[in-house]
Amino acid sequence: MSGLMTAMTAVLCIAMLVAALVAIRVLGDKSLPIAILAAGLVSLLASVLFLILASPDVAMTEAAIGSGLSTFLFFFVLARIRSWEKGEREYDGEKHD
Amino acid sequence: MQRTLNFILLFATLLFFWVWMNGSVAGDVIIVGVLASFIIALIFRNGSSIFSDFKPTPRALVYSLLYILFFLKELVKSNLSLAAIVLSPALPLNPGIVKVRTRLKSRMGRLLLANSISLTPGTLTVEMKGEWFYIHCVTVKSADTDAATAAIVAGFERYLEVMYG
Amino acid sequence: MTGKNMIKRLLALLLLASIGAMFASLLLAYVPDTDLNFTARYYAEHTAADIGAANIVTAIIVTYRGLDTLGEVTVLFLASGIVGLVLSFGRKQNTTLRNLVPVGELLTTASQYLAPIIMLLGVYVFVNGHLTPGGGFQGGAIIASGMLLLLLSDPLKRFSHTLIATVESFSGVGYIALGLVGLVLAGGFLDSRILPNGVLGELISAGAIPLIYSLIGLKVGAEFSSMLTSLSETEDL
Amino acid sequence: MVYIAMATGFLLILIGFYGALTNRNLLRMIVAFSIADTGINLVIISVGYLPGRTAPILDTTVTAAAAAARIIDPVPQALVLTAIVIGVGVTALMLAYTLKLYEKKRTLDIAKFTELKW
Amino acid sequence: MVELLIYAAATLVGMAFLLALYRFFKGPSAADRVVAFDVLTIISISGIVFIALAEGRGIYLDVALVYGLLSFLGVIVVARYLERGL
Amino acid sequence: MTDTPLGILGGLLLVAGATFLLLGGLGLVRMPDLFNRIQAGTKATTLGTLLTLAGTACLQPAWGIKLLLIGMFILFTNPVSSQVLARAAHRMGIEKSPQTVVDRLAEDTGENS
Repeated sequence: MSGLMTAMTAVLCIAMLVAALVAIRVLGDKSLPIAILAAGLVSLLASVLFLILASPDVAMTEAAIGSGLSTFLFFFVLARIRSWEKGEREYDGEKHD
Repeated sequence: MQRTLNFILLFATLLFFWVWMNGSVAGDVIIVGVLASFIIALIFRNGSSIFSDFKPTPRALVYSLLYILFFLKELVKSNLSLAAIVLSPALPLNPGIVKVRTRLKSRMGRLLLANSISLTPGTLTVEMKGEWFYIHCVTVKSADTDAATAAIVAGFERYLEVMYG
Repeated sequence: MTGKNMIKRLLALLLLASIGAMFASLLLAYVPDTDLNFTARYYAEHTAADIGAANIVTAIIVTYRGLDTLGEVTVLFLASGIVGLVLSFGRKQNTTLRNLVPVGELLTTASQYLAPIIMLLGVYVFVNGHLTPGGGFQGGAIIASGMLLLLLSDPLKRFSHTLIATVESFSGVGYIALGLVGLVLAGGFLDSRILPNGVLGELISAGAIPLIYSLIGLKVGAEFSSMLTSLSETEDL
Repeated sequence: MVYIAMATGFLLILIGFYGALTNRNLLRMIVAFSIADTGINLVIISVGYLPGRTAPILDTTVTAAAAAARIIDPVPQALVLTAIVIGVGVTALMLAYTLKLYEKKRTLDIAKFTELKW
Repeated sequence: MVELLIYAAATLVGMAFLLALYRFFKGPSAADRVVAFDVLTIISISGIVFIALAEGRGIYLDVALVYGLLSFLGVIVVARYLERGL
Repeated sequence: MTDTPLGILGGLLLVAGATFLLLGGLGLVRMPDLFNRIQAGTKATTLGTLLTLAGTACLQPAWGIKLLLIGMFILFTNPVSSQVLARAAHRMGIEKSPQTVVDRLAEDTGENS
């Protein structure tokens, strides 16, 4: 069944690269929440890829951490910054260039 | 008294899940499970278990079995109808958010009702306010509250009312 | 401004191109091994008999390279401590609490039912670390995720700092103490063979590995939780 | 399969570096760093992979006697496992500093932080 | 026969994955991308089960367990952020 | 993985589940607005995943217990996330498709009608 695995790897890799490119705004949307979401997607898909590469321990670590914790850390900081900016204009993440 | 009962129920639920996760009832598994469940139940002593509101009558047990069957039937049926919509080239949609009424009071019953409505495609719980549920439908048959209640809620509520009240 | 930006971007691309060429040469010259190397072969052949753990990665983390893991846990401890310290500097005194959009009923109810089960899954993962994939680090992260669910269902919730600190220090002290016991009774610091190895594949086996990994799990969980709480408390007082 | 995964890992590292070098928003730089982090982990894991073998966990399908012929290299996995956890700690640290910097300067633009320039 | 069916199923899952990825890439709003993210994680659970099946190792299912119980957290975090509840 | 009747049944269930996953993906792309996308996307994929799990349980009966647990977790967590997302979207005032006939929630709360 290694053909199946190779095809799966290819699909996952394409998805990860697309998500990473969205995250650093080479292509796609320019807002910061989307970038963080895309980075979370990269790490969730990386966990499936780790499983294909026969390392379930690493896959489980990445799934447990990438799914909630790291996304939450980013969004919490973003939310704090947004609430401090209350009264100014809506935070769009890209004020300065 | 109520708190002790709550604690015991939560402990039993956790132990049940522990055995299910491990898939074995060997002695060491049970010992570790009792310890872990006890500590977690102690931390969450204000929390509640899935079975806290369950009415332990024989009728409720029969009805929960019937409920699962009914739910699975609805799940497959509505998935097929949604598939027909997605596959048809014209996308025959008629979306809208309708308001329905529920008689359920217990938290678990309401959670199960909202989840069941959300899981059957074509309907999606958007907001719960007291006895009113706001449901998004892909095809609105009738915007009237009573008619929508009869169409969406009544089927599940019949079973849930006996189980959780 | 734009010209300067342009030059910067060009320089960045140049740098990346050189790194990329390096990577490409690495990739083209790479040939996968056909057999295990010396160290891996040793681990593969001796773990089951020496340590009694079915999961070889766990055996490496807890016993063979136990001292490294102690370092990792220390780094994590320092990171969480510094996060708390940095965020507590010059905290504003009289900011009003944010008026947040209230949480829906469904999420509160569901988190109440789900959080204990998530915690139980975390315990399952680190207790079974020597048999199935997973272990202390994963279990700790899952326990912290349970905390995160509680925090999401009530953003202004405050966890008991003393509980988190107590769990953290007790598990840390216990971890070191087990290591010292290993130094006295068995081959060296953090040697898991202070308890009998038992039968391969049973829950209570592999010496002290389940115990050590549970302590690591509790410690990691407490550290992540304290990170979460110190981030979520940046604006009150 | 190993080659695809490894190439993706290298590309992710490059993408992450590119994002960290060209963006001036601090949060976006941290996002880019975490992507590069994932890429590095992917490369290390794919170095440890041996074609046609399976995970280093013994059970009924992989017995202890046959382990040396059936399993892949467990050492990179042990390394990456801790690296991921430490990575989250580092990310949290960077985010805490970012929050503090924002509180002082009310901006996330890296070009506005000029105190340490000479 | 069974192998053939597994291959067919895996192909269909891959196509579903690519469709959801298209929606993630396309947007248009942030919430649309979150929906696509949710769908991608659910499809990934099927993917994990397929991997376990192909390798014939039941212990891989533990990863699916963690994935299934935790992947909804990410969606909830983003949704709460978007509705200004964080 | 042999051609026993149970194995064939498992394979067919796998294909059925994958078909539902594909339908979910298709709905995600084709539907006109966010709420309909949530409906098509997360619901059809839930049934698809459940059928995949059932098919796997037929192919490897020893995994049945754990697969059942995974299925239950999915059934419990999935609607929660989609409901929270739908609620957030409604509060944000996401544009609804012009075919929408009625919106009682916006009428009742008086926002973004």
